[in-house]
Amino acid sequence: MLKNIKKITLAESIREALVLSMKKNDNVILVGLGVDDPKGIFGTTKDIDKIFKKERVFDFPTAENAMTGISIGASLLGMKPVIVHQRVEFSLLSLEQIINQAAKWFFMNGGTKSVPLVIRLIIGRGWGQGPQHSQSLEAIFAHIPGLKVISLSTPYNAKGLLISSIEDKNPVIIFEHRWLHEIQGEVPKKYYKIPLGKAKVVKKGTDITLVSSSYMVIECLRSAKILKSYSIDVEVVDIQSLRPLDIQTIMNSVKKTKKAIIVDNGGINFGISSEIIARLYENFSNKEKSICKIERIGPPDNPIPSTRELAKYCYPNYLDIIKKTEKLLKKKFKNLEKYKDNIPLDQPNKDFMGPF
Amino acid sequence: MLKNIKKITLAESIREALVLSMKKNDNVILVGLGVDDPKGIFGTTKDIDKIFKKERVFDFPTAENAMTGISIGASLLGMKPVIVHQRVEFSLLSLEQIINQAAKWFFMNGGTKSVPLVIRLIIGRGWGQGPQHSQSLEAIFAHIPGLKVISLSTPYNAKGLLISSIEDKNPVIIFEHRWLHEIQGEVPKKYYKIPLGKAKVVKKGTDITLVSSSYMVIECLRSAKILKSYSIDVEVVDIQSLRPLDIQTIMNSVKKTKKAIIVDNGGINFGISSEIIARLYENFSNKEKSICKIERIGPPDNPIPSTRELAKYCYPNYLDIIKKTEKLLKKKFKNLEKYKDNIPLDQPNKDFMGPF
Amino acid sequence: MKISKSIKIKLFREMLRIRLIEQTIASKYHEAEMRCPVHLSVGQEAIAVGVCQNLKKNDKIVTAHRSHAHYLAKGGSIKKMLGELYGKVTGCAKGLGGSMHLIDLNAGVFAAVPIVGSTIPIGTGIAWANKLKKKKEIVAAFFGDGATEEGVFFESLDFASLHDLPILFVCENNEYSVYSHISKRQSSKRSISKIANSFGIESLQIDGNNIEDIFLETKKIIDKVKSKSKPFLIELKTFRYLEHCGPNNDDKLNYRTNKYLNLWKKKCPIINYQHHLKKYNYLTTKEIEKMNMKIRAEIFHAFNFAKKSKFPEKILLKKYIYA
Amino acid sequence: MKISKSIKIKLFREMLRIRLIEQTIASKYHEAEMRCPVHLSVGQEAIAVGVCQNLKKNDKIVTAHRSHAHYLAKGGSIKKMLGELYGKVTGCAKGLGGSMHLIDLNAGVFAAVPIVGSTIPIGTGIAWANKLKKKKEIVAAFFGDGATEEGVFFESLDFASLHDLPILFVCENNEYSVYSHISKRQSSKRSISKIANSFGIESLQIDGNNIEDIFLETKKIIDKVKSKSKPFLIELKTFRYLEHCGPNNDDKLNYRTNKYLNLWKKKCPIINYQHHLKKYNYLTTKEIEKMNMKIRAEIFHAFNFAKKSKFPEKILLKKYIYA
Ligand SMILES: Cc1ncc(C[n+]2csc(CCOP(=O)(O)OP(=O)(O)O)c2C)c(N)n1
Ligand SMILES: Cc1ncc(C[n+]2csc(CCOP(=O)(O)OP(=O)(O)O)c2C)c(N)n1
Ligand SMILES: [Mg+2]
Ligand SMILES: [Mg+2]
Repeated sequence: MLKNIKKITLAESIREALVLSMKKNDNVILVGLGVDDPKGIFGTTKDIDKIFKKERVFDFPTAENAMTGISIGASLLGMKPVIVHQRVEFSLLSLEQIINQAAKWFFMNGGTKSVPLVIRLIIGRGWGQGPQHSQSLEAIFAHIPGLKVISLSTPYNAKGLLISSIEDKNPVIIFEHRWLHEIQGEVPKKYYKIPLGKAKVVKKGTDITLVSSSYMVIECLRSAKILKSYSIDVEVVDIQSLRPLDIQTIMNSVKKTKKAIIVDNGGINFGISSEIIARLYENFSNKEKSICKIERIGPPDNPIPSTRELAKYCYPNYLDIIKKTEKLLKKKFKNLEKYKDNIPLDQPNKDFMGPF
Repeated sequence: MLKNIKKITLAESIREALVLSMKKNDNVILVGLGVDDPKGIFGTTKDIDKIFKKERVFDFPTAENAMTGISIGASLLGMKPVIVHQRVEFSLLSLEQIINQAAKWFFMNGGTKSVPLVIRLIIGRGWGQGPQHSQSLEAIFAHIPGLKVISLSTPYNAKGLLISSIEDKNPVIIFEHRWLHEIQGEVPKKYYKIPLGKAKVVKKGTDITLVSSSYMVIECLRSAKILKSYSIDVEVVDIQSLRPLDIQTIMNSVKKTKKAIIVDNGGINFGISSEIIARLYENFSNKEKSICKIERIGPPDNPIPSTRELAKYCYPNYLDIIKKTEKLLKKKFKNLEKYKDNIPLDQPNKDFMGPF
Repeated sequence: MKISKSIKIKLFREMLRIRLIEQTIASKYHEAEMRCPVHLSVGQEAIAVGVCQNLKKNDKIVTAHRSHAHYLAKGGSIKKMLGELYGKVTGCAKGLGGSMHLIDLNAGVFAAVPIVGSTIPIGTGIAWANKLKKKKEIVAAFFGDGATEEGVFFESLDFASLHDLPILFVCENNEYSVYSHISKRQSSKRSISKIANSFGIESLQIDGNNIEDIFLETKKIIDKVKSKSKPFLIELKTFRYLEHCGPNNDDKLNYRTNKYLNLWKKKCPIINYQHHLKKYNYLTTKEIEKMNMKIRAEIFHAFNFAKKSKFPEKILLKKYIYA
Repeated sequence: MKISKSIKIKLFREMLRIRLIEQTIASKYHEAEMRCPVHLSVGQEAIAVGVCQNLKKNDKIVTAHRSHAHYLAKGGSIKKMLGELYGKVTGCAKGLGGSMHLIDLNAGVFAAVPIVGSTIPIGTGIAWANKLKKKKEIVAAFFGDGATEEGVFFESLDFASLHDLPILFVCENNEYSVYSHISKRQSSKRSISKIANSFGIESLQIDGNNIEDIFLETKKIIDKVKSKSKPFLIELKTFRYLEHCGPNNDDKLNYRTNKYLNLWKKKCPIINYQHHLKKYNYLTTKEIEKMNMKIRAEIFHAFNFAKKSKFPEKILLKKYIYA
């Protein structure tokens, strides 16, 4: 491994982005319940309070709505608050501030002041977390003009996208899937940026395109690997930016492979995949419309149950993607069973034993 | 006009639904800021406080979040609160209670108790209302399993759908467009229901389908009327129920006409039209995919400005629909200008002179 | 403390100016060129003026839907305000915001939004940034009695108290939230000032129609907020003359009793102060007339400016979505 | 008032039972069959028992993430609770909710959710319905010190006070919200009881580890809430023994000082009460042992029941989306 690159977890890469941003810009402050606690938000803010002055790592009362409004206020004086919610559900208490205020501030004040604010929202499944701690609500935010909505998937893009988000002058919502904090990847040590608003082809291929974001990118890559042994060459596109949506990159891939599965993290109804499918067809020629085949997968249309025996039906994985691929390509892959791993669906890794 | 039918405004028909429901069921109560005030929520609750006991028409402090939680609590003991927010934006303060609690209550408590609650959300444009008083945020709610999401368009369906919503055992979100309160239509005097979850073909036709909801249904009907003089026979489908979405009725119409414009009330990105387009293509045969033509129209992807000179670009109307139709049918309609009415875009009728 | 003649005249002039601007808006509203809601401040001018006269230019205010008086009292540009009401590109928000989004960064008017209560945390956040940046400036957050019912109000008090933020919370209690009297919304045993105290915030009730009381009390309080970096809450009872939203008098709707109306109409902060100034010879009738004339001239020009200004170009719709 | 022997024993037994259940959960948690978060109530049993012993079966409670003690003290079924923790169809929410959604309508346990503060308005709404329906039942809403920071808490107090709702607000102040000490979240000059007063709600601070005080005081208070239909708030200082969420002791993390831990560990409500009962001959060591045995047998059977129960069928996913 090169000296200027190291292998770290996504949690560590987020932490690096935060530390580097705070070093570079005195106005960057961390805000959220537990940002300075011993667990440091799944490790992403761990011990940052020991590097910087106390006032820059701001534990907050359980008052999400005011926390957001207060951060907006601070941002108007040049501060760059980075808020974090340990569960996306908590942020619902602050949607008034996010949707009515932050998203529209620049516009409704005639371009006089924008709200440079980053809000990290942790999504995803977990150890029997149940209906109120396991939603993936990206679609709600992606619907709102004035927000930028980013979704992380690898340690590499986490660092670059978070740094860009902190440098951005607008309110940026960042989705972090709980299952990703512990995955490892190579990350440059330096301060680097990945532009917001761009999708990325994370694996090239010619037979079928998998379009996805956040944790589902990992499942897509897993299925791509397996499909390779069946001689299917999969292209995987990581959406990365849900708003603005880089439909062009997705489009280019789908026009090439003629087949696509849109793999949604959250509910598909009125979800992220709906918009992508709509845009694709809107941009297709008549011929493409009839030859391109597009399907989607996502959690079923119900709240997420706590019990693992039912939660397992709610998180499509690489096998489901492969089965969808079989259907789409009208093929039958033999001995798929052998690719079944035995990591239970409620553990991000084998060592994980709850409770959170 | 028949004795058992009368011509009334949509506001009056809502009021009738409320009064009849309250007469039929003592547990129905009205809740919201200003429900008993002289204006009575655009006339929809006017003087109802004089018909029923004070405790059944409940003015509330400006505390939308508690109002929702309190109504959920009351509903657990058998009350049927009907909440109203004069602007959908105010309800953003209560999304935690709506999305985490009401929508999931029945599911997460294993089917022991549901939350029979109706929440009326007033949407739409207005007299320079500006960015925080003119959003149409249906898509946020339509994304959430456990909610039923209804959109009114005529005095007739308003009454029937509202009565059904009040009888329903689940949390029902009802969208009322401010521009509709004053439109007139024939409404049976009796207590009648329109089933939730069903779209409706409001005008039959063979050449093109317009799919829409809420106020945009009116614009669709207007354009249908004009298009008739160009010998275009338009079918208009009123979605009525955004969740569950009756894709079948929409599908049947589009399969028949082979051409459709989905006319969105709110932003099209990650919006209502996205899901409809996605579902249509998912259900099309290959052949249908290539011959059916689907387009969509909606407000542009920016916050709604206050000034009328820019707001006018934010509300597509019958003329925009007609122009889209020209494009889709590859026709050119002559002398379209003569159909231009002169009602300014910020007035629901000629007498309206603000301020709300 | 005694108030000097020049300050007395200034206080009066400022109130009068706001009143005349508001009345002109009301009288021209029927022309249907100001096509946006207006929440007029007629009757409540003393609070805006009394508080803002003690604020420095760099001090900031945040306000809500009923913001004209605050905006003007803090030094916001009348031309830009009217431009905004007329939906013109010369408006303070280039016509995009409308009457409910007055902003003038030069004058320290940092936020006005119509979602009740929502600028209270935003003002608190500005005060927080001031503290973090060690600036000796303060924030005054104006809001109504209705706004004190929103959860975010309490959350903001809590945070301001916890971190000793230099902010003055100004509750203009006109006893009404739209048509709802306070007794329908708040327990008679509730008290906004006591609520502040229970969060560890000092508070004071001041007569909202007595300009000199307001001026003198807030002078002391603002000094304290600045020097000690502590939040403070003042509650001022007052009265709104016109309808909640719009240019008209709506007394005929009877949601406010005649007794109530008569009582309050006697307490007009401007008429009473004018009596006082005349009685004690601070101003003559003639001087007052001259003052009126001058203000009217300013208003006339500002309206002309707004009316003649251009509407914004379509391109603005896209230009200001992202910074 | 004096407490009869039988009641003393009952109070003790109830606390002991909850403690033993929680400890058994903790000890079995590593088997990884209860695959959901658990927020154990060890140390806080006195509050649940002291309050709930004064509630009738028809009275209702609402609680939050740390709900086991309340659920059990109010008479919730242990089998259904454990079934829920094991994710089984015999659980009180058929396994769909998990540990953070305990409900037992028969016992009057109406709501438990992990969104901090969110059942406070729901409890208030139940009290409102009771009042509208002229029922003489009351609601006790349990919540932590952290929950008193949420806006909706204040909004609920406001409404309960305005409409004189028969509800007892019970704030279990264990000084921590996850790892955050109250001093990082609330001003030292803030007081929950005074906040209640400022809304017009009577309040009382009670030692949360003294079962007899809690029992006697809440008896009087609950009578008052019922007879006068008035809200009341009690604040009880107490101590959580284990980690915020999970089965372990996390003292090694040092977010709570040793001094603090030692001080509070001496105040164990159960050990102290056991001493008292033994000292004054209400219970002998032998009787206590027997009591332990009986409770352990009940727990053993309940765990067996839960473990042996079936998981829910897939069809439930669709069955309970809509009623
Ligand atoms: C969150 C929210 N709820 C409701 C409204 C509707 N509304 C507009 S102004 C107003 C009255 C607020 O009363 P108060 O704060 O006392 O201000 P005043 O109008 O008396 O100056 C209300 C309820 C709103 N704008 N925002
Ligand atoms: C709205 C919301 N914000 C944050 C959280 C994360 N959280 C879970 S429990 C908890 C602690 C709450 O403290 P307190 O109310 O004192 O209860 P305790 O755990 O001490 O019993 C927090 C902050 C949450 N569940 N909900
Ligand atoms: Mg008021
Ligand atoms: Mg606590």
